[in-house]
Amino acid sequence: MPHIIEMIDIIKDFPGIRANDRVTLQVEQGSIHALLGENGAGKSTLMSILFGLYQPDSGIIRVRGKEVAIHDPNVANELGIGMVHQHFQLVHNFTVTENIILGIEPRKGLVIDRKSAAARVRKISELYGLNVDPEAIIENISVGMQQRVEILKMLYRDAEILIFDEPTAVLTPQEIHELMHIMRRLVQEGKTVLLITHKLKEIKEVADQCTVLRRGKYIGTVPVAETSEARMAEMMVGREVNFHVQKKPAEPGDVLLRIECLNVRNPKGLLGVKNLSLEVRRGEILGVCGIDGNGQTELVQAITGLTPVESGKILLKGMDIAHVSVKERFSCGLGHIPEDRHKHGLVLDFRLDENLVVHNYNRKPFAQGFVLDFKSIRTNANRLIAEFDVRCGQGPATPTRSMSGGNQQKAIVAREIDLSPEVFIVAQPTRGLDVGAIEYIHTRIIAERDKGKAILLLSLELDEVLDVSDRIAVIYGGEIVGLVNASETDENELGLMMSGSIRKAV
Amino acid sequence: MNILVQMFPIALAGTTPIVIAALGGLFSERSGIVNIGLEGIMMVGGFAAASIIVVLEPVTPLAGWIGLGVGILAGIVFSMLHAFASINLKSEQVVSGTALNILAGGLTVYLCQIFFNQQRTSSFQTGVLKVTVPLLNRIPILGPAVFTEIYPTFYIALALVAFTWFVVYKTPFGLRLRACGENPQAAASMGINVFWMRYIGVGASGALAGLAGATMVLTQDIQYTIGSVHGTGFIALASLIFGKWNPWGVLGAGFFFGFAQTLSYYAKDIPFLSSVPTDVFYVLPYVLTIVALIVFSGKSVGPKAAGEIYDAGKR
Amino acid sequence: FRVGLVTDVGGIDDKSFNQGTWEGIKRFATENKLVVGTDVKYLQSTAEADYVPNLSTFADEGLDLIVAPGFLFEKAMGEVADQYPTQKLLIIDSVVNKPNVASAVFAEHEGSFLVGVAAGMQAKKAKKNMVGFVGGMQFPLIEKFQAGFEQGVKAVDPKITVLVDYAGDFGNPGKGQALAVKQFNAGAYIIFHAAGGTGNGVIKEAKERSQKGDIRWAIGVDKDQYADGVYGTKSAVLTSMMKRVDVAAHDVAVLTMAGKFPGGQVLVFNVKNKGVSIPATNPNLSKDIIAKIADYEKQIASGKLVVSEIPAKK
Amino acid sequence: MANRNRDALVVSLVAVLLGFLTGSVIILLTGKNPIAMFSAMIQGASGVIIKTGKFNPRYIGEFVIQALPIILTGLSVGFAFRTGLFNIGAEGQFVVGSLAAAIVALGVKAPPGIHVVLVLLGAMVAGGFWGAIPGYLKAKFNVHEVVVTIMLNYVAFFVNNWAILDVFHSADRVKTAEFPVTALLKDPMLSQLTRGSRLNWGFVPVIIALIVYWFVIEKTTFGYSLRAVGFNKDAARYAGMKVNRNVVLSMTMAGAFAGLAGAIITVGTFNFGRALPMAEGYGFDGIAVALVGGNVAPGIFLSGLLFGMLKAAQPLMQSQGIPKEIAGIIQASIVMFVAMKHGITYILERMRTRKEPPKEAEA
Ligand SMILES: Nc1ncnc2c1ncn2[C@@H]1O[C@H](COP(=O)(O)OP(=O)(O)OP(=O)(O)O)[C@@H](O)[C@H]1O
Ligand SMILES: Nc1ncnc2c1ncn2[C@@H]1O[C@H](COP(=O)(O)OP(=O)(O)OP(=O)(O)O)[C@@H](O)[C@H]1O
Ligand SMILES: [Mg+2]
Ligand SMILES: [Mg+2]
Repeated sequence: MPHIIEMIDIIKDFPGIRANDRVTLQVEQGSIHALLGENGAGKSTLMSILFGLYQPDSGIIRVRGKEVAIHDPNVANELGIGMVHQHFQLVHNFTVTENIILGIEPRKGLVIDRKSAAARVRKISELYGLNVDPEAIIENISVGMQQRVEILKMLYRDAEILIFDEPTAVLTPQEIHELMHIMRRLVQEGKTVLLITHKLKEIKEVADQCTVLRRGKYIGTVPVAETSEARMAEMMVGREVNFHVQKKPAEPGDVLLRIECLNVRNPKGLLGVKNLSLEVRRGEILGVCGIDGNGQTELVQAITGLTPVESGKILLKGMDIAHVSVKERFSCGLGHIPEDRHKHGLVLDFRLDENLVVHNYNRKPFAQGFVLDFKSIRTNANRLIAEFDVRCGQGPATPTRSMSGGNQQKAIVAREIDLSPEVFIVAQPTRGLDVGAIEYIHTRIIAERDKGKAILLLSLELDEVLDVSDRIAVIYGGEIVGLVNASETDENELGLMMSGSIRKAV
Repeated sequence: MNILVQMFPIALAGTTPIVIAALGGLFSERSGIVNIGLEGIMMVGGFAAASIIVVLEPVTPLAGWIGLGVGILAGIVFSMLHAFASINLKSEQVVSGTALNILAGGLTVYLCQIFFNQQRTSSFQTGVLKVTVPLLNRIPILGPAVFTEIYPTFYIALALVAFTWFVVYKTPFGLRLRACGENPQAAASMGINVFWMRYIGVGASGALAGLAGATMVLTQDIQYTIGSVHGTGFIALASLIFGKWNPWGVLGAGFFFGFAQTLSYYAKDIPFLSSVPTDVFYVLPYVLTIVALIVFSGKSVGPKAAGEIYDAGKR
Repeated sequence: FRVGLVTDVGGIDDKSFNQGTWEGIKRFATENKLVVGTDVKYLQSTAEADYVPNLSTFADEGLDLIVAPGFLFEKAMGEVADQYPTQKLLIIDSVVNKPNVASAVFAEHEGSFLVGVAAGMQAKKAKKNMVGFVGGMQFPLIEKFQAGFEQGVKAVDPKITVLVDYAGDFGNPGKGQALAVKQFNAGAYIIFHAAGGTGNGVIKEAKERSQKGDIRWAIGVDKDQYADGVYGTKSAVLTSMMKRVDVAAHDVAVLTMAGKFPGGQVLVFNVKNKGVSIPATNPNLSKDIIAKIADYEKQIASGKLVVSEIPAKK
Repeated sequence: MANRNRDALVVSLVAVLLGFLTGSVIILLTGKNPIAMFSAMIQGASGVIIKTGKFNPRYIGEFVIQALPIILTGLSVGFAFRTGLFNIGAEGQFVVGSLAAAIVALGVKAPPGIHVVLVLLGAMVAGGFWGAIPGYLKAKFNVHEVVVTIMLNYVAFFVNNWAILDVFHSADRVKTAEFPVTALLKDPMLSQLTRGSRLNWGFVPVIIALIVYWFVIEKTTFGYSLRAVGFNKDAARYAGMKVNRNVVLSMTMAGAFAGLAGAIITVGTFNFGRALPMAEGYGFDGIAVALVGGNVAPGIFLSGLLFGMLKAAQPLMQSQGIPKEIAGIIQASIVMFVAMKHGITYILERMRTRKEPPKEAEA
């Protein structure tokens, strides 16, 4: 089969770092081609080059056999290349249709022809089973929906080559399943898909070929059907990787976190969490799984004090913290890995070392009285960087904004685990991380459990919940509809509960 | 009631430059560039209009209109400094806007010295005159309030409000403009030329602020002086925010301010207010605006990316 | 012989006392073949805090006379006079009791009385019985204008109403125009402004109405503002209350050059010595009005008529 | 990192030079000699008269007097900026501070040394209060601080004029009676030292303010949390910082700096309270000073001195026939070139990366 895309010997430098170092990528027409690599390996950069967002410093790009210079996304569009970015490129207060037609608006006279645009969007959406409401405002729809809007944007432009940058990182199992289905369908229609993902299972499931990058360098391209997951992981990390977390059975102690009849309103003013009750014990990990938008965010934010509680109690070691300040909650022994790393997790304009002390900047040893001690702040950063393998160009002084998303996440996880809180709320801890990093973080979370901490883990990643948790609570429509032991359930049962089909409690 | 009707034309005269300049700010900020240089652009527009009208008045009866046009052109030219600095050179937009404000004072007076040998322009004769709209002025109440002896620039302002609304919310251009102000990366990924859109946004703000400055000088003054604009650009900036970056909101905010100001002129003639010291009325428009902001407070809805430096490489 | 002028923030073409003073100094320069820019020059201030350094800069240069118009200079003058005891200084509009300071003050109320007479008579001719006054900020100096004007109007006919508004601001033409609209709408036929830049708006409104056939008048202040009111072949500025600061500056310069610097003296410029007056030519005033004004001038000069500085309480 | 700091400094200097260059070109264009401008500036800042070689320390004194208030308003604007707030209201806070200084100076009797401190504190409290209003409204009602501060500038202006004209009610009404000497920063010794300039002890509170600013922002936990709020409110809230309280406190501090500037003018440069015929622009100068100074204390100090020098040189320039507008044009050009700093740095950086091949990814 002919190569529809050939990127040969691509080099791309950023200040202080070579993101792509003579990378070669050859993609066959009508295939699904996966791109695998650790965080910061240069996958997004390579795809941004293909999409015309960055210019390579050297190298050749051929599309359909013809050498091209893609100096901006317009050229990419003309070549039939479309991209779903990792961070969605959507205007939050526009409607779905407006986002899709942006740049190629159909018009009636001088005016945008919204009606026919919406009709066309609806038609394409139905054709591919995307089920998107063309009139909805982006900020009101779920992340999964937003991703479909991104896909629609490409389809609306008749893109032939579709690039997905970590599309499944934010999706629920069902959504992932549907997305895989959509991809296959796209390929059947003659389109070509480029897929960046850290999830080997997904690659196994849909991809034909897989190209592996490591630290900016090209490692190789393998046919997926003939390559084991372990082999691919090894290519990527450069060593063997453990997929299954090793852990001892839990030894639950007394209840550290007890939630009683909690009600929380979501930003739309409706009850996002309804009459919810939960208990987390010392020495156990309680996983919460559910389809995105079923109250997980409200639950976490209510416990951590970012959203006011409508009614109900949150008892931390017996004390009701439902109405105390965030600060007090932290000092009572609560810890939190937030799900949105850019919004809550980091001050992107701070240096890395500053970001690593956001909770205890005003305590010893980082402050003497009200004066900061920069030396110990730096020492702290160096320690965490080494311990958690945070990859950053300039050490403690790295501008946080310039770090790759995966490494930003590692920094947050490092900071929070290092606090070793007694009650630890962990939301999407490994979103966007490579398997090596995931392995490490899981180990650390379990180590916390073994130290006798109570851990509440919220993840959209069913595998993660199943692997790491001791007990699993399923949330649906703001209520807990199931509570099972992790060892006694499986993906199927959880999936049924998550869709509200069955209820179960042990 | 009678007093209220009388207050209208005065309020509208005050409202007009505020609304026009604020619409300018709207275009700029909707494209993602904060423009606190409105005041400076207004000064330049006012200066240019006054200068040209002094020359043309003896020649043509259209001098007033030409003056407004020249104000627009001067505003555009001057605003290009801001555009170049903040778009090409990725300046902090507040900084380069501030530079415009400082520069305008020095520049206009300096040019006056060159052209007119004094620190102000010569005085012109007519400027722009008020009009009375035939027939419509006979409508009870509304006639005397908004169709009798009103500056045509007010109707221009009204038309501009409607025009702005149409352009920004109905046309492809508007959609793209707003996309650049909300999420330039997204816009760029859709092949929109963010740089170009922002140039247009800033240019439009220059045109409108220039027009606003010209309006002020040609309707309220007899020449351009360094004090001709006296902070109206900042009031316009406030109206833009108060009006929530929406053309109709801007109209409402501008009108609110103009009316509060006018109320302060009339307060001492209104029986139940006449015992209050005059000084209280001087602060009335400003205090009322703050109160109104509190009453209508809510979540802020400014363009999300306005003020952020756009760099194609940054996410 | 060198003369320096320090202006307030207004600058030398403010159509008011800065400009007047500068014109007086320039006339003195021409008469004595002095070079403008080196022998006679000026410094414009940006804020009140600049007054002292600006005066001192000239004093350091050793100018023979330094002039500062405006009562805001009072304190600064006093300080600099102490600092440079041999420096000859002239303050206009205020009194500084130092041996090296000459003070020139004006009887604005008397001049305003004269334009009040003009306003009253012009209004009566047109069968109108209302006129107006727009002041900048309300403090005693400006109230002198108001007081004199009101007395002049009432001298013509006590039944004529005088509307009074203060803008609270010397630099806001929009406010001036708005107040003019208000007063004209209320029936005022003529408005006298003592409001600096704010007064520009008053003149604009008078011009605009007159141009459309609804004849209204403005009366200028400090200098002859006839030219500012010109529309076509006419002017909407009826007359102006001239404060001859140019005479004050000129005369003191002449005296100083002659070695007769009036240090420590207070020179009063009033109707009697033509220090306040209406312009020499008044195309808009009819003969009888001019005659009547001349008549009042005599009465005031002779002391037969005393004009009060303080507005009557309403 | 060191590289970066050096770059920033170089770029700022380049901006300043370009500003002066622009000014010189304009002077040349009007047929005047730019040398006169530079000699005026040198004289204005150092007191040395180039032509004659004479030295007059009065100019140094007046130069300092010009720089002090705008350094303070610069600190005011800068402080708010660091918390992500735009304080256009330094002007009003300055005016309110002036008024409060006059009230305390005339209304309170206290022994020397203490009285003047009370005056300064009073002005800081008043300015702080005036700044706290927009801060509070922002925190409580999410009202945009830019609008509120603009409005409060006008309110301050009219309140001040009302108080001076109608409440103090002195003879000419536009200024209050003279203050007792106990309330003044003036000192005959300093004045004599600088041959009769108005130099006064005002530089002491300014230096303290600079140190406090630097220390609070860069070194303290409070400064850390202010900066965090400035960059990312949500993250600050997540970390348990009191965002709203910080907004109010930051605006209060900003107002206090500007209020202090008002006091220094009122009891240092003057010795009476004043009605203002029009806004004097100290607050707006502060915006330029803060921006050119990069919102850091040493930067604000230097840019305050720079603009102070431009102001101090104005009479000398005018006396040489150079219009005072030139100073404004130079000031604007400097601000503009500083604004273009990113552009300049960017160009520098591009040139550098072209030259040096980048190092290995994770060196
Ligand atoms: N615009 C940029 N400026 C500076 N450095 C950059 C830029 N973009 C990427 N980098 C650096 O280049 C490297 C590769 O980044 P890239 O985003 O391509 O990684 P990735 O493989 O997509 O990682 P992840 O799995 O975390 O998404 C990283 O070290 C990153 O810090
Ligand atoms: N201002 C900046 N300076 C330097 N590098 C930047 C800057 N902004 C973004 N980058 C780089 O751009 C790259 C792409 O950004 P993006 O956030 O998509 O990274 P990512 O690693 O793919 O993120 P994630 O997987 O967490 O979503 C990142 O690697 C980051 O290092
Ligand atoms: Mg990536
Ligand atoms: Mg990633």
